[in-house]
Amino acid sequence: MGVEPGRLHFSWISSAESTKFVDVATKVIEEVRALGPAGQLAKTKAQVA
Amino acid sequence: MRFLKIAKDDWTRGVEDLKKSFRVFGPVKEKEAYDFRLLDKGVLPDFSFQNTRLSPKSTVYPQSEILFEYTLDESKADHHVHKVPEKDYSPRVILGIRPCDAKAFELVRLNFDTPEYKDPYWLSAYEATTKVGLACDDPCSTCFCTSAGSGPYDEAGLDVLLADRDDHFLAKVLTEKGEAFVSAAGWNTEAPDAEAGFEKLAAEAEGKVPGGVPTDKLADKETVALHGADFWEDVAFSCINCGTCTYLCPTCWCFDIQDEVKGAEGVRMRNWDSCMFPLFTLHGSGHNPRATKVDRVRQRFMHKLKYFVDRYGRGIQCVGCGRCVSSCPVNIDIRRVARLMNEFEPAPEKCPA
Amino acid sequence: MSDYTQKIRETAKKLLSEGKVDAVIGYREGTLPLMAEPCLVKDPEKVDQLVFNSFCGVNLANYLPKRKDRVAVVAKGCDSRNIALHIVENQVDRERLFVIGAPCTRMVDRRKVAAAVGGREISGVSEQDGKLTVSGPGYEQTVDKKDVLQDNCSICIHRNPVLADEMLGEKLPEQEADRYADVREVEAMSPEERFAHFKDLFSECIRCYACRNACPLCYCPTCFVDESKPQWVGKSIDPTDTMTFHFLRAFHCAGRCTDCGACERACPVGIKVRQLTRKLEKDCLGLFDWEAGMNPDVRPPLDTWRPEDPEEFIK
Amino acid sequence: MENPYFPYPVRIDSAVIETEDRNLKTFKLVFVNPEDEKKFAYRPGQFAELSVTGKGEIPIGIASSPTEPGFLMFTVNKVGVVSTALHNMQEGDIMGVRGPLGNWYPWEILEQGKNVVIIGGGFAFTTLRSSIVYMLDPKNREKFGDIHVIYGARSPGMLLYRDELMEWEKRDDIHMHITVDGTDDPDWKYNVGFVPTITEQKAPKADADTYAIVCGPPVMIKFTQPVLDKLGYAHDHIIMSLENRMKCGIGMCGRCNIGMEYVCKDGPVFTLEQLNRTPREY
Repeated sequence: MGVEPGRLHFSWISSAESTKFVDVATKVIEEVRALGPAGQLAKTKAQVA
Repeated sequence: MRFLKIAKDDWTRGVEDLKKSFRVFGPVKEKEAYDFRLLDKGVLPDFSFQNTRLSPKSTVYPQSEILFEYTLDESKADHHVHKVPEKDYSPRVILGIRPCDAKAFELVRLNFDTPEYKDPYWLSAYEATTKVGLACDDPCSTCFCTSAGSGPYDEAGLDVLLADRDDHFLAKVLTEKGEAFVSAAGWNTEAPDAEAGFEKLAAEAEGKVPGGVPTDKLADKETVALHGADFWEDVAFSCINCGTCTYLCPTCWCFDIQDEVKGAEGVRMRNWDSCMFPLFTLHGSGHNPRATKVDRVRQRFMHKLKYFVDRYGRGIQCVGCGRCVSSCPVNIDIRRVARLMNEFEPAPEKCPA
Repeated sequence: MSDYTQKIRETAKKLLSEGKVDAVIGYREGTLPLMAEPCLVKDPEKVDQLVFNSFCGVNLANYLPKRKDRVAVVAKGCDSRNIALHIVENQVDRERLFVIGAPCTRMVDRRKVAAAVGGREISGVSEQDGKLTVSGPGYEQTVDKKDVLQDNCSICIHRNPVLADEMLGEKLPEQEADRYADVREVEAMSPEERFAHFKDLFSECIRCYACRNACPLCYCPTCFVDESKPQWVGKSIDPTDTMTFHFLRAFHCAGRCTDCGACERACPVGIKVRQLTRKLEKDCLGLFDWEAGMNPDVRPPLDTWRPEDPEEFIK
Repeated sequence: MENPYFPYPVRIDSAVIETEDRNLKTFKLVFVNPEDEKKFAYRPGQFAELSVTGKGEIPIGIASSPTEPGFLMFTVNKVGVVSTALHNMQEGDIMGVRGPLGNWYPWEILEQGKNVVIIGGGFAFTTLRSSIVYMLDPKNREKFGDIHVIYGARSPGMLLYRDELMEWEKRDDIHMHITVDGTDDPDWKYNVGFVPTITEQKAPKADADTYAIVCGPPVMIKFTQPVLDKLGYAHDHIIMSLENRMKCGIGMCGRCNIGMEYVCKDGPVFTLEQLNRTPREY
């Protein structure tokens, strides 16, 4: 689709692994923040007449 | 009304001059097909088409159009109040519109310009538009304009009619808008003897249009009986309920209204809609008065060939352009359905024994 | 081909007059050259409208879900695979379905024929020995059928029905084909190039939903684009909304698409929508060794889980 | 050019839950710009598009009467995106009203001393309330003959405008026949039974000067019509108000048609005689 690398992340996290969830979520958020606002498939005002 | 001759080598210059005072729309070939586009500087309309894939209705009536803008930000004084965005209704010209498509605007106008209400978006765009027709000397096998109250040299809805004569165009200037158009283009070579030529060409072209789509008896049919005719199930079976026929049709005008909000800023817009879609008529309660495919297919044909006929007394809501015939993915053919409807006779009522 | 037509009529007449089925779904002669229209025949006296030729590209599996009656259906290889999927997904009852299998001689793309004759009007067409003779005002031209096949047919490797109650002919030899040349080209692009490529690909979409509605897989009672609570996708022709529709629709077909070509065939503006579905098909083949609809008893990979499923993408 | 899509800004003056299932709420709306009220001159039977900015519009019958100046009243059932959003709005919030739209009950005829039988069911009582208030107005009452009202709901708690119904019960210039499908309230002193049954028992016999206005869910209409036939009502004396999905409200967007008529513009009020001549796509 052409989604920028780094915006999609998969991990196995068990419901018992709360600290891992926090770590992964924090890491993904930091990485995505570093990429800045998404330029693709992010809708602004409808581009129509 | 007067006739002009426009030499092809003067055509290019004229079209460029037009762009100084008009937004010029014309057919261009993109990828595989012809469609109407706003022509940039230096781009000429490409007249080597039979007809465009999509009708030119979007030049006046865009598929998606913003009606209002508003803000939901309560710190602003005019929050939640609808405002019409600035629209460009400066003069525009559709160059090379086929006569059938031009006539279609006249039929659609009956919907948007009524004694009670005027649609300001459609009407402003329509009034800003000069329609310069390109007569049709080479009709498609799916054309049936002459059966649908139009024709390859029909002047209805046109301001100028052009006939392509190899090294020049003959132009028939029909209206004041047409006069303004030719003068903006600087075309002024009179061709007073062109009238007879036009008539001859028109007769020749009309002879080439496949005929035989009868519509003469539709007005006499009884609506409820025709609605209950037994052929609808067979007509509708193959339909997949896509919107191709309605979106390609120059005379289909139905639309949906939607709000879209991004952050605190929103728009109310309208989008083309289609009677083929179940959502078109679905009630909030879940009830759907046209719940089945048969209902919806019947609605499309009944609207075009019966309801419209009865409501306006202006013939059928179809100009015979043939787009729905040639683009239907499953080959549902309005010509066949028109024949079925026109020939329909209700079964005689059985006597109670 | 004409012997298929003859056999379809005979079978339909037999099934209807013996009361084995209530209706037969097949094709009838189109009103246009190069077209055939799906039709439903209930009366054994009316089976003579049924035909089979190179223009029967519509996938008749699309007409089966939600039917309550017993029907017979003419099925090419791809149609039969979609029927198998319908059976797996509980959309049709095998017991009430009679499949008339047609080893497929490949379908013709009418746009390619039109291009082959230089866009001239086509008023008639006949086919013989792998050639189409096309005629129109003032011309007659013969084209090789193999040059004007539907894109999916020219790379088809499963032309023979995977299930049938009666076959219209002997199984035909399958071909080897490189199915994914264009997909690999797209894969090789950088993300930016790929996004630009798709943006251009879908730029002409008019949201008519012909691709969705022609697809036998798209039988959801309410499609995600029609949901209002919540509204997932905008309704306008805004490029983001249009692309969202196409991407999500393709994903819904992952592991289910048989590449029957119905979507592309139906598109009124000629968008190559199969680029998306074939990428997913390629991945399903590579990751799960899976081809959709080959067996009515096996569930597709995306609605099953096995410990050995590949998971390299999970970090 | 007037823009028929432009909603007049209004402020929510009050929002009151109307029924025990809490799905119906009655809104009183006041125009933000007082001059808009003059432009919004309406007659009982008409409807308006309620516009929730950011969500969309819904067509709703006007429940107030032109004899009640200063506000507009609408009772809204919570079913979709817009009505749900509207239910969540607060007094003082700004929204929009577009209209008045559609035609009205045939007051030109009814005001010539005709007897009027109002038959309503469930939450389709909104424009009927408007009509009753209008007819009972001291300036108007003498223009009408006898007025009967047969109004039913599933249970006492589902009746709309209960306080007003009780007030009307006390009057002697209107015959009220309130009914519920069933109730376990031992103090319920009105009718129990479906609307068609009560109609058969209470409605006056037909004559040339008596008109029935029927408004309710499809099932009620389906079973009331044979009763009216039995009572001898001519089909041009049976007046119905239809609902269909609508967007524009002005006969342009194309979806609400029954045959050649648009419910939004040529209706919503039709006589049964007119409906007999159209496909029943409602």
